[in-house]
Amino acid sequence: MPIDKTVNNFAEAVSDISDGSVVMIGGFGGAGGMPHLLMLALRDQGSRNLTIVGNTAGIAAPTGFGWPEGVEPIDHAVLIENGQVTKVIASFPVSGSVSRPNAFETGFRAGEIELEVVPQGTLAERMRAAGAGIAAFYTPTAAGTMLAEGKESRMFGGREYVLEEALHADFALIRARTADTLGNLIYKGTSRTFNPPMAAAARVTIAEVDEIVEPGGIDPERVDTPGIYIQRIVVRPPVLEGGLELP
Amino acid sequence: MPIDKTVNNFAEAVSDISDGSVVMIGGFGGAGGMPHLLMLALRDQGSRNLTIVGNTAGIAAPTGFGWPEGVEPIDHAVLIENGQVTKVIASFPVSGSVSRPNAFETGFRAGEIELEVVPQGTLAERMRAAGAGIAAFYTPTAAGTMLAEGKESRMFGGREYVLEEALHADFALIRARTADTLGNLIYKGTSRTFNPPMAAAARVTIAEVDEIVEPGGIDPERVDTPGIYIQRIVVRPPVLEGGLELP
Amino acid sequence: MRSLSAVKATSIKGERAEGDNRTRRDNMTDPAPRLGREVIAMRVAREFRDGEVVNLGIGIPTLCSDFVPPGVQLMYHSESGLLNCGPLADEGHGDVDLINAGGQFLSPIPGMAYFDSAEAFAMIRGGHVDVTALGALQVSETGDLANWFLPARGVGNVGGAMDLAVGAKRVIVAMEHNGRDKTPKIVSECSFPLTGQGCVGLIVTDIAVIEVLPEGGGLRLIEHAPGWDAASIQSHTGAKLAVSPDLAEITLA
Amino acid sequence: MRSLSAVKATSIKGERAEGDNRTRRDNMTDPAPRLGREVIAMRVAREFRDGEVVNLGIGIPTLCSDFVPPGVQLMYHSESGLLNCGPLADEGHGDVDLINAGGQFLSPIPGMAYFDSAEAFAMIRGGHVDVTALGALQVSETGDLANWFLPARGVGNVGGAMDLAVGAKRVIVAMEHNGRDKTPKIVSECSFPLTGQGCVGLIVTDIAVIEVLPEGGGLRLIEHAPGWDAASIQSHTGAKLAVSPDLAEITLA
Repeated sequence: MPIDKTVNNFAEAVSDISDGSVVMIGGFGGAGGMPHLLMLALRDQGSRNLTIVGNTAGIAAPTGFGWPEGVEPIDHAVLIENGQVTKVIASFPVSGSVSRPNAFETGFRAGEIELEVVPQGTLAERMRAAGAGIAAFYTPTAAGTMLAEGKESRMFGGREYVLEEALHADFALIRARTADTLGNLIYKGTSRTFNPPMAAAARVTIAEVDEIVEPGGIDPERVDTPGIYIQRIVVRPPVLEGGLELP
Repeated sequence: MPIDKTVNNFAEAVSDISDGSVVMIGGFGGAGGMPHLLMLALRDQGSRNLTIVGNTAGIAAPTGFGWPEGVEPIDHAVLIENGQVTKVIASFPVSGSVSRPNAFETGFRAGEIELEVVPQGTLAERMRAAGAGIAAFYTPTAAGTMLAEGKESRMFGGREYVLEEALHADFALIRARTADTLGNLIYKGTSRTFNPPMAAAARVTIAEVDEIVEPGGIDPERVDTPGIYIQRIVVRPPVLEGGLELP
Repeated sequence: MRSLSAVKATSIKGERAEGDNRTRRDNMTDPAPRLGREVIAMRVAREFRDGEVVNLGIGIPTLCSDFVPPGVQLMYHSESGLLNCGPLADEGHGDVDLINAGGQFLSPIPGMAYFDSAEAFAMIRGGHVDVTALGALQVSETGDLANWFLPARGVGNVGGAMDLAVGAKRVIVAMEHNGRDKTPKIVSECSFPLTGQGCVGLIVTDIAVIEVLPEGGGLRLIEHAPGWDAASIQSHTGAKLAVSPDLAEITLA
Repeated sequence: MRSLSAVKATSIKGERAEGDNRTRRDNMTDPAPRLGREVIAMRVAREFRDGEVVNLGIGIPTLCSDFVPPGVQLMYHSESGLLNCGPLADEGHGDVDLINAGGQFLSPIPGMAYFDSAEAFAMIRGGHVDVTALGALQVSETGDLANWFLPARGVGNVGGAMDLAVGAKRVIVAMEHNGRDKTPKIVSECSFPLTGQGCVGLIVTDIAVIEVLPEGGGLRLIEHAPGWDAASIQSHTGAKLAVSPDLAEITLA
């Protein structure tokens, strides 16, 4: 049968994310590159005790980070406020402003959510390692800091490196501009960020896209994430129920 | 001043490759993706005691690997036959046919050239590590084989992994389709292969290209090797002296 | 899909099999002709499931793409940096920028993706390739694979073989059952340097199909070529074969 | 390039400096006004050489791009996955798919390249970024940098700071010399958790420019703000400053 990774709707796309899953959520932290509708579908699906992995733990809601004026941001808070998240792995977990805490910080202070802070480059590299079958690697990042505490370190060429392990996930929820039915993806501008390394690091990767085209509809030279890394694709409607238009 | 990494000609491009340099040579082994004119310029420049690093050590000359019928292949043999190479690091060093040895195999049997064989994926990953500031990584490839002898190994998740170190170079000679003057590159088809990881792994990367365009002449979404990795670009004429047309 | 009977005439009695016979130092009798390379490839192709990502090695494995059953769409992966591709290009129409890992020219199809060598092997090592078919010099009873280094030559090409051996979810070996001098290539322990340890799952040869049981469970003969039985296959094999209760003639459809 | 005198009126006596003064628990006298944030950014921008790859952190460093000397073309790198970019987008014309690491909207220019986070940090960690300008909470006399974690908050954003600290060939800190309560931010040893060890090469503040000498050689004062001398700067500093024999007033051209 012709391969077609399209699923019918967002509810179906996330239906098998079970309690206790490790779920990566793509994007950098702003509106671009975030899988808004997959996050909302996962909220409605209701699985609990999730570990969510991403650059941020949802900083747009309190700060507007990377969102246009006048649009209410949708971010990781939809899952956190719904009590589904017990652990966060992120490089930029909290709002830049102490006076405007995000949902994660509130949950963290209440002792409800565990946190692992990972330097942004190490976070991306640990995902890439998972996707590339590398068990662990030595990075100079964080050597001699509290984020290297408890980790092995070793000298190479007179410099200290920290041993970091691959970071795998059960599911990755990512966002792309266009997919073909084989799952080849292209992104737009700076909305690429964590989506490609997450796509490779997860057992099941689900891509929320603006459009799905037939094979041949994407220039093979231009593919950012080859379809080998993608299990499901789902297209977002240009206008949501109630007339909401997402950026 | 506007940044322009173009150099005038191939002789100038390779003029500072000194004796004893480690030189990566791009491509997979066939005609596509190989920096033919940079190799010829390095031959004419004459530096000696070179370590050359690539997927092959020149297998096209005796076998026609990846070359069209009726065209005399140009490969690593131009340097080897000129007595410039004392060490080879490659995954596919010799011809597939015992009866048609390449120049490397002849030199190897004569005890003139040292060889380090590296699995193709490990070779690419060691280059990527060098470019990415990773000192070393654990890979399952080659565990329990003679290519892991003398290397540290370690269990992760019940599986054996081998510690492999980053592979740096002094120079990388690579081949791309198009460059802009800032050094942003695009490749064509399967001629990408080792060129991008080599570009990042070398101190000085020189790209042989079919055309050079102004900034804006390459779609920023389509850039395969960002200009940050490129120090020099040089354009190849469509027809060489004597009317030779290279593929 | 082509049936076994359709290819028998050309493949089983093909030129190559006769050529091999001429150079054999024969000390065991073949009870029947051996299968041709195309038939081995056909049998391997039966293992591919719809939607799988497949990497085909040089030699017999390359031929598999001609025999994929109807209704099965595969995503071909190549170390040369591409996902999805068409068949070999017509003679004289090769594009130097579209080759497979063997340096052969391919034809394009819709839905391809190009990438570099670091990414090509990230895919392999990261477990994203469902199945690979590889040639072999030797396979051991624990599934060790030796296919890159002939001690007699003293130098070898490892290429992507070690990465595929550890990275593909399933490794199928496609090879002649015996060397030119009838030396068994399936052995209790490999004497040639290894490509990978315990990585082979299935062996398809010109006389048999043999499963490698997990966790050192040994080898199990599951299919035989026409005219070959368990005893004759065992006599051409350098390791003990358990015989499946469901042992059957090789089927291609 | 704008000269110091041209910006004095707006920047040195700007709103923010007055605001800071209101909240200071003053126990040391400022002999003269402090430089404004734009002037710090101008001084940092003087360090950039033609053709360099530059990564600008959030805060004062972001302002540097407005003050790059004429004849100097830089390649801007951002953790958000781009190389080369135009200035901030005009209000209301932001594109959610073109942001910097601070979430601000940028405008495009010819010659950009987009890439993912693994590549963005491969560039940083691999030593391909020539210079980064970062803000700081503290810098030690050995060039240790603390800029990500305020113990009082108990949780912090590391973002890309640790990668930039170890990866950029040169790290310039751009910050106010003292905290709001006049606490020195340049100290003999950082009390806040570190971002990186011995990574800072130059410190540009609102009263001084200070070099960090290699291999634990300590700090050397090389430039002072108008009206400040070595003694008054030392009295606002928590680490011993050697004074350059060429100590001069901060120059911006």
